Amino acid sequence: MTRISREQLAARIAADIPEGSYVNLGIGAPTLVADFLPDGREVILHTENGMLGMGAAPGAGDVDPDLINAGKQAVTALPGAAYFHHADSFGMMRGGHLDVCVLGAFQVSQAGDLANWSTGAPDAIPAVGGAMDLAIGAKQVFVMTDLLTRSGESKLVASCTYPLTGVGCVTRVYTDHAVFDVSADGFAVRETFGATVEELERLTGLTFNAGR
Amino acid sequence: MTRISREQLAARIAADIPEGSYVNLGIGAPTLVADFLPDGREVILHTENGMLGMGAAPGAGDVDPDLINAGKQAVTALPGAAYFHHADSFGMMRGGHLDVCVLGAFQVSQAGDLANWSTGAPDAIPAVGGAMDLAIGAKQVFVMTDLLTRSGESKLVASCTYPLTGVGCVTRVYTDHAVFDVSADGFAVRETFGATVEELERLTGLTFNAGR
Amino acid sequence: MIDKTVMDAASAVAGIPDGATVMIGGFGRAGQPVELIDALITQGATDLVIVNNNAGNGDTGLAALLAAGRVRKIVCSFPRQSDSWVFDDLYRSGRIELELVPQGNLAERIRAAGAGIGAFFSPTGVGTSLADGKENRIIDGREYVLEYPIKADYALISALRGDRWGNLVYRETARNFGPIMATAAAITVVQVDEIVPVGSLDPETVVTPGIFVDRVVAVGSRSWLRDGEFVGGVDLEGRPVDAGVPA
Amino acid sequence: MIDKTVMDAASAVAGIPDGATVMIGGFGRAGQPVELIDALITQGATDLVIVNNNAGNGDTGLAALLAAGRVRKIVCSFPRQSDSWVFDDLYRSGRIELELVPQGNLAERIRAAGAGIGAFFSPTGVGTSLADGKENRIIDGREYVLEYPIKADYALISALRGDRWGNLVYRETARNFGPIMATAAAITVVQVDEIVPVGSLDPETVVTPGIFVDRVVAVGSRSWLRDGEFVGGVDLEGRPVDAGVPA
Repeated sequence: MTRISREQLAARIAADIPEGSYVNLGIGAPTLVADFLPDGREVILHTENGMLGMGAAPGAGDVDPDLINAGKQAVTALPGAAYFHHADSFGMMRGGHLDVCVLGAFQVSQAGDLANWSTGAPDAIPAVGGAMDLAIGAKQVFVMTDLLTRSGESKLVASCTYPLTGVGCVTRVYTDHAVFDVSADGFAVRETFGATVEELERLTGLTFNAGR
Repeated sequence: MTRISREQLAARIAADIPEGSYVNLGIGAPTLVADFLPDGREVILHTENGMLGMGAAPGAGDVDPDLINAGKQAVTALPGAAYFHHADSFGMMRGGHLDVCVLGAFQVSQAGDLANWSTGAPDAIPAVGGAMDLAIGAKQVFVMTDLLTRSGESKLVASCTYPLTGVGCVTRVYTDHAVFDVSADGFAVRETFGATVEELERLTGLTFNAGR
Repeated sequence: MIDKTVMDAASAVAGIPDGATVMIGGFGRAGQPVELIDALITQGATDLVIVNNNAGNGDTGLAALLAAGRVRKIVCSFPRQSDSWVFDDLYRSGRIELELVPQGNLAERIRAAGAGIGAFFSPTGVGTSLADGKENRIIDGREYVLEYPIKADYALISALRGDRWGNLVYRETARNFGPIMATAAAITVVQVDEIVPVGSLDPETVVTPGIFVDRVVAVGSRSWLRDGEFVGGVDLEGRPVDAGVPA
Repeated sequence: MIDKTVMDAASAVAGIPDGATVMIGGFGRAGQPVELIDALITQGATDLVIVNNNAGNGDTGLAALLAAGRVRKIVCSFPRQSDSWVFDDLYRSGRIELELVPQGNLAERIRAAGAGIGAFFSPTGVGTSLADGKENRIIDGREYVLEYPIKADYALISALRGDRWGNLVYRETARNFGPIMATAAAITVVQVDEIVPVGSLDPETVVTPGIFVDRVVAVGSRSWLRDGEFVGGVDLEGRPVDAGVPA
C-alpha cells in the first residue's frame, strides 16, 4: 500500500492553502507545511504567542530570544509583520479570523471531534496551550497525521476515546494514506495516495463515502 | 448666603486631586478643573475617546482635528501621553484604573445614585456617551454642580426622579454652597463656603450629618 | 501577491447591499471616514443599520447619509451634539430608529463580536433604564448586566496609513473605534491618507493587523484637513467651524 | 513629580506577602521577568499562586522559584515543555497544585479582570474536560462556557523600555502576556532593559500606558542576552541551549 512521507504530506497540505490565507501551523509536524508553500505565494502565518507574518527559522547565529513561535522555536518576522499581545492574538483566533489552522491529532472522530492534547494517561502532565482555541476558532481546521498509530490503531475513529480538544471542529484530515473530509455523514475520502477505499476501511474499521 | 463661583469650585476640586492621580474630567464644567491644577503637580488626564496625558487647549491656530477630547473640543497631548482604542479606553475605566472622575449632575441621591444623562423629557434626544462607564468605573466619583437648579430645586435629593446614570456610585459632591460626602447614612457636610448646615438643610429639604 | 488596495472609494464600498449593518468609525468627526460615506451615498444602498458612536455632525459624512434617507436605524451612545441637527430632525419626526448604548458597552460589544465572545457581564448601566429587560447577575458581590456582541456586514473606517496587506496605523484620537470595528465586520473597508509599501510600517507599531482588513483606499488628506487647513471640524468650544445652514 | 522607577529589583518586589497571587509574564522564556523572579526568591515570599502561560523552563526564573518551594499552585495553559523538569517533578510528587486553562481563556480571563468584565461566554473548551462543571449556554446557535476573570495581587512583567510614568513598549513576541497582566494586578511591577525620559516614547506606540504600572526597574539587557550572547534560551528545535543538569 502506498504511503507518502511526512514531507510529501506537508507539501500536499501546502498545495491546498491559497494565496492570501491567514494560517496557523500547530506545534510539531504541521510546522513543516511552511517549508512547502510555493515561492511567491503570499500566505501569512500566525503564531498565537503574538505575531502575524512569521518567517522561516533564522540562521543559527541569528537566533533572537524575543522572537519565537508557539513551539518556542526561534523564527523571523517578514516585512509586513505585526506583533500583538495574547488577548488580541486569541481574540483573532476565537473570533474566526484565521482561514486555516493545521493541527496534529491523536484521534479524529467521524463527527469531526478532535483529540490532540492528552492521552488521558494518569501519570501524564496535562498541557493544552492554544489547541482548544485553534480547534474552535479557525474557519477551516486541517488535521495532519499518520492514519495509524505506531501500534497500528486507526486515528480516525467512530468516536474519540481520548480527552477532546474540540467538538465537531475538524474540516479535513490529511494522512499518509489519504485525505478525508469530515462530512455530515462521516468521513468522505477526498483523495488517496494509492490505497483503495476498501483498504482504508479495513485499516480504520470505518465506512467511508467514496468522496468526490 | 455665601456661594462660590464655578471657577472657585473648579479650584476647590483641583485642590483635592493629589499628584500622580489618573483623572477623567466630564464634559462641561468639570473640564474647568484642569485649569486649576497647580503648576508642577503631575496629574494625568484621561479622555475616554482614547488618550492619557491630555494637555490644555491649543492656540486657535494649532487646532488638530484628530486630537480632541470627549466633548469633541480641540486639545493637546503632553509628553508621556499614550493613545489607545475605545475598547481599551473603556476597559481602563470599567476596570477601576482611574483614580478620580469629575462629573456634572442633574441629581444626586443620598444613596450616591447619580442622574446626569437625561431629564426624561419626552421630546428630548437621549444621549449617554461614557457617563455610565465613568460613574461605575472610577475609584472616586466626584460630582461638580450647583446645589440648586435655576428654578431653585435641590440637586441633592432623597432619591432621584430623573433616569439614573449609576447606582450608589458618587463619592463626593462639590457644589457652589458646600462639599458633601456620600456616607452610609446619607450626605455628610464636609465643608461649607459660608452657609450653615441648617441653611443647607433648608435649601435641600434633606437632613445632613455635620461632617468631619 | 496579496493586494487589498482598491482604486477609489467607489470600488471600496461596492457590494454593500440594502439592509446591511454597517459600522462607521469615528468619534464625532475625528476618524470619521467621510470619503467612504460619500461613496456609499453615491452607491445607493439604503435601509441601513448604522453603528457609530454618534449620529452625524453638520451636513457632511454620516449626517449626509442620514439626510439622504438611507438609514433605518442607528446604534450609538451619543446622538445629541451641537451639530447633530440632521439626526435630531429625523428622530423627532419618527423617521429613524435609535438604539442607545452606553459608550463602553458599545465598544466592548463590538470587541466581543470580533473576539468570538458570546456575551459578557458588564457593570455599566446596571440599575438604569438602558439595562431594562436585560439579564442581571451578581458576581463576587457586584451586579452586572449581560451584554451581547454587535457585529456588522461591513465596517467603514479611517486610518492614517496602510499597506497592501491591510496593516494600519492611526493618528492621535482618530484611532477611537477603528481597531475594534475592523475586527467585528465581515468586510472591513479602510480609507487611509496614504498607502505605504509592505514592510515600511514598524511591526511593533501596527495597530490593526491586515488580517482584519479587506479593502484599503488612499484618499489623501481627509476633508477637514484639505490644503492643510482645518475645515468642517469643531472649534475650541466644540462648535462646528463651517456648520453651513441647518437642514 | 511622578516617579515610578525604583532603584533595584529588590525594591521592585518589596512587600509581596506570603499567599499572594502573582502573575508572571512571559511565554516560555520570551518576556519572562527573570531578574524580578530572582529578586522574589531572595525576598522570600512563599505559598504563592502563580499565573503564567507555562510552568518554568530550565533551572532559572520561574523554574527556580518553583524549585525553591515557594509556589503552592500554578495557573497555566502549558506546563509540559522540553525543559520543564522542575515542575514535572513537583507535579508528579504532588507538591504543586495545577489549574490548567486553555491559553485563550487564560488570556481573556486576565483581560476581563483588567477591564472590569464580570464573566464572559467563551466557545473555547466547550465539550471538553476543561469545561467540566462550568456553566454552559447556547447563544445564537453556538455553545459557550462561562469563564470568570483572573486577577492578581501583583504582576511581574518584562518590557523593553519604560519611562517614569510607567509607559511601556515591548520587543517582538516578548510582548505576549505583559500588557494584559499589567491591567489585572493590584500592583504591577515591570523590569525594563532601559528607562527613558518621559516624552521619548511615541504616544502612538505606547503599548501599556503608565496607568497600569506601579513600579519600574531597569535591569539592563536580560539574562539570556548577557554580553550580547544568547544564553539560557532554546535552540532552533526548542531545546534549551544551556540546560544545565536536570533537578
